Amino acid sequence: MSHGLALDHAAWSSPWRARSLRDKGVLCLGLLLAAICLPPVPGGAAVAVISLALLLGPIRVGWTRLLRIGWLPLVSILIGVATVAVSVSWADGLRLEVTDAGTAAAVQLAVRALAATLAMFTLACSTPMIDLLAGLRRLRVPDPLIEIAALIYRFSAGLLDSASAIHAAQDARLGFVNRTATMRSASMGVAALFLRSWDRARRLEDGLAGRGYTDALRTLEPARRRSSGFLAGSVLLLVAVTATALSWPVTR
Amino acid sequence: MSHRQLSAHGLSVRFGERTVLADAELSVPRGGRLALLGANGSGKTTLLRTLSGAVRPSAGRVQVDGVDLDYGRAGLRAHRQVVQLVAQNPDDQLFAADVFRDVSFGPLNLGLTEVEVRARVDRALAVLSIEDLAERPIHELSFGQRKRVAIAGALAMEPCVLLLDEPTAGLDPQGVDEMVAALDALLAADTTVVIATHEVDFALWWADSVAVLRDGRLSCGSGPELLGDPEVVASARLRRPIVLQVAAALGLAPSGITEVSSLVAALSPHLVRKL
Amino acid sequence: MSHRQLSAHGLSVRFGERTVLADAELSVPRGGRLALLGANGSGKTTLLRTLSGAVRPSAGRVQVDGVDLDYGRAGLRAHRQVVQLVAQNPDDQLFAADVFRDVSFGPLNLGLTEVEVRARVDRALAVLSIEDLAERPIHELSFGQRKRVAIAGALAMEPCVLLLDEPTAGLDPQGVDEMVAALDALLAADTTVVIATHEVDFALWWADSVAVLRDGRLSCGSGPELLGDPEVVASARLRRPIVLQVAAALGLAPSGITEVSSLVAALSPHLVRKL
Amino acid sequence: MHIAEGFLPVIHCVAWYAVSAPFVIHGARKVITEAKEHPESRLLLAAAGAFTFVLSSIKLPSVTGSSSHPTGTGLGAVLFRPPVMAFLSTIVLLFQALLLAHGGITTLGANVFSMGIAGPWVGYALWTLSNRLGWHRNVGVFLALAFADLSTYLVTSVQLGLAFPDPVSGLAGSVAKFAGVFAISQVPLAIAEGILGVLVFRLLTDV
Repeated sequence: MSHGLALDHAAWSSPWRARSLRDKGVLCLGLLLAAICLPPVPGGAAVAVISLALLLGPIRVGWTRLLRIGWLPLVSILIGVATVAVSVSWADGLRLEVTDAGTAAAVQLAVRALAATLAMFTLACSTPMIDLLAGLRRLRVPDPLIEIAALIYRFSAGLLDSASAIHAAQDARLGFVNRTATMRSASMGVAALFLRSWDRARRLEDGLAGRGYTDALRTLEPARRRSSGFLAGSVLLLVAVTATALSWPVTR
Repeated sequence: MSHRQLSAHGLSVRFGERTVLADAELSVPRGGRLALLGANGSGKTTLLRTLSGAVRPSAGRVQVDGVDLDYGRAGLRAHRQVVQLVAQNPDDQLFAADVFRDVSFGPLNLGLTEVEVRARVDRALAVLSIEDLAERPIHELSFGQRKRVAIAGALAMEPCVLLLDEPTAGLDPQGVDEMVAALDALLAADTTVVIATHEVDFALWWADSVAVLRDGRLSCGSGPELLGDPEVVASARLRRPIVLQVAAALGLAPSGITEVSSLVAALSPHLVRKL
Repeated sequence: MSHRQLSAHGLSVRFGERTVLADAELSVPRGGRLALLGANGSGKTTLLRTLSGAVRPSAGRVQVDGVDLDYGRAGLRAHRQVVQLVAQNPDDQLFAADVFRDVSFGPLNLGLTEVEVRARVDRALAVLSIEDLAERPIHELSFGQRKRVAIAGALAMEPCVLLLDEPTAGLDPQGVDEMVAALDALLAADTTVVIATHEVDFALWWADSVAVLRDGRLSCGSGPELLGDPEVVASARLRRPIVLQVAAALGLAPSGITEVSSLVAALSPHLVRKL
Repeated sequence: MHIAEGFLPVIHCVAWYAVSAPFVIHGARKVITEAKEHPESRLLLAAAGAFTFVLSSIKLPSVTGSSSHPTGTGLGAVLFRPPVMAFLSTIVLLFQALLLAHGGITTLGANVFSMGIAGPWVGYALWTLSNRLGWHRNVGVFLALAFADLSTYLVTSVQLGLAFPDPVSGLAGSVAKFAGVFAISQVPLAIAEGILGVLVFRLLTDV
């Protein structure tokens, strides 16, 4: 019933879910674009602050959930940033050093990646995957591709539950007690999941035939709230961020 | 929805060597509550699937208002607007991400306009009292809620007859109460309701009439009569409902006894005094 | 298998914001039949998972013979040889291709020799009377058979206490009979059996004692007493067992009434004459 | 192992999108043709996609004792062929980015190239080669899965190296740096994924 994907849960329970994808798309993708296009200071930093304010404010993600969602990208950013910061050379034996150029690049990268990640969160935490797919449909991505993607989303929820149930059952019977047992358990689990996904698809096909399924999985889109005020505000905010970032070296 | 007469005559279904149904006769009472009883593996699901047109019988025929079911594309399409089947496992039927989208699937396949589809979705959700779930993701719903969403999906096709496979299986007492309320709402909306179940206590209480599956054959009749007959329930690999066991142990005739209150009423005259 | 005393003290479990168990106390009677009753979502499964060591409580402790469960690797490993949990859905527990391989999974992980593993598998299959299924592929088995294979898999770990989540859910009367026979065989083999269920009629009849989950808290006692109390069952979102409803409607005290025969026995003196 | 959101400069993002696009579009075309000819294949392709997604989101034990996520694309390439995997991987990577915060939207093009194109093609090539040479199936499966994983990780290292040339030792140094850092987790994982693949194949063909 609950597969515990914190981002998915946040998106479904966000007050912004009812907003139209057009409005959210302009703001969130605009922020993301600003994060990677503008100079990290002050452009990226501004995007990071704005995104954080949106996430904790109107999108209502909450601190604890944000930390739970954010630690994985944070760790991967830190590893990458550290790798950039340290320089290697092997002309006269392997040498590691930290140069000014390397440090500067690393700081810029850290700010940009953090800003972009937070900007991406504004979209991911306010918009369920299925609404994004509906948006892609409107962008003329062919129907069969959208239907397959939507089904992947639906199947994944059940399959994740199965995966954790199988893991718990194997653990209870000491399936991860040593390396040999772990490999055996993992392979049995993966094979069982594969067969289960197949079985699930066949049974659903049967069930859908009774509801008139022939060649398309059409559904009606729920109504979404469009707001020109929201849209105008978003554009204004993005223009302000861009203008400030570009004029920063001049005014300073 | 007007009532239409669904019936089956001389129905036989074989899968390979195995005979699942053998010359089964059934006439579904219009606008009534029919419970189809049988043990697991007795062919209940196959019978429902045959009635819904999903399985083509090896012999015999399914009829609506006396007209044979036509297994061509158009015939099946028309049949699905008369008869809808709700599978035991709601996940075999629910494919969309949220409730609103899922329930809209069937009516869209009927080629209705968006306005009509929306109206049908709203009606189906209202009948099942799950309007508040419309925008919820299906994977976050409880089992009982998913069961009702699956029914809403079938109901949105506005069938005259709704076949439900084990609608109360896995539900706790409160879930059963909610399901009963949903079934009552269906009946009030002029839908004929057929349930397949092995829960004899529930079936006896709920149904107007019952059909018992034994060795691929159907016996139809009143609940107390059929389910109170030790020979019938034994050969169907079922058991007698508890209230009928009590009645039998005390020597009362089963007729009219369907639940605790009717048992108590039948018993009262024979008590020394109100205890 | 010697009997060991499984107990829980001041057990609280929270998932995020939600409190599932709140200060629950439980002492599992050695060698007895305990039924844990609660509605869907009341925390039955969480309680079983906590007792089995799969969920670590936010507060309180699980004990075996008065010794706190140690959540380290070795401690959990030892605990799993004392307590085993069988999930409601057998498909969550069965992942091998055939019955023999599945049941041998646990013993193999214990590092036993092949001879010992075979002996354990044979014993487990024998207790559950499914020796004839040993070589069968799991996907060909019926639901009731799969349920018994899942129990055999847990039993092959030779635990002192077996926790079963909804062992009778989805089974027809014959399946229930077979499950009861399997549980009896477990008890005869000196295993303490705890079942979690919402099937009040079954629990009243089967159990020596019951524990009812209400708002994350446990009330323990005798079946007729607890399940006959309208206030208890209402707050647990359950219903009274049918025989206790009949008893109450006739003004009989619930004590000692657990099934049709004891109800009839309690009733007989009050009848005018044998009907 | 994916490149995190915002990690690549904008020029690199655009370039990798452009490089991946033809492969993904080719795969999508195949999928559409298949879906139109056999409507039921939508459900099976979705099952395959969900399986890949779930596989990539569960932790695998690796031989050093650490655990990490398998790519699962080698298995997919052998079962469903690389063009289909290019499409399915794109969706899986999009889901990973937005549901697991693993990868990103701006870096999607680059990640699709390493995980959805390079990995599956390398894995498939080795699988085909092994079959041509008449090697045992287990060898082919092991090579396909292990090298699909390894090539994904090497391509990612090159992508990162190109974006962040080392101020001291240039491109070669930066690629070596990233390859070295990720080798700690990825080499054992690739071996584990290869072994796992052999075991899974055996279980699946037993049934």
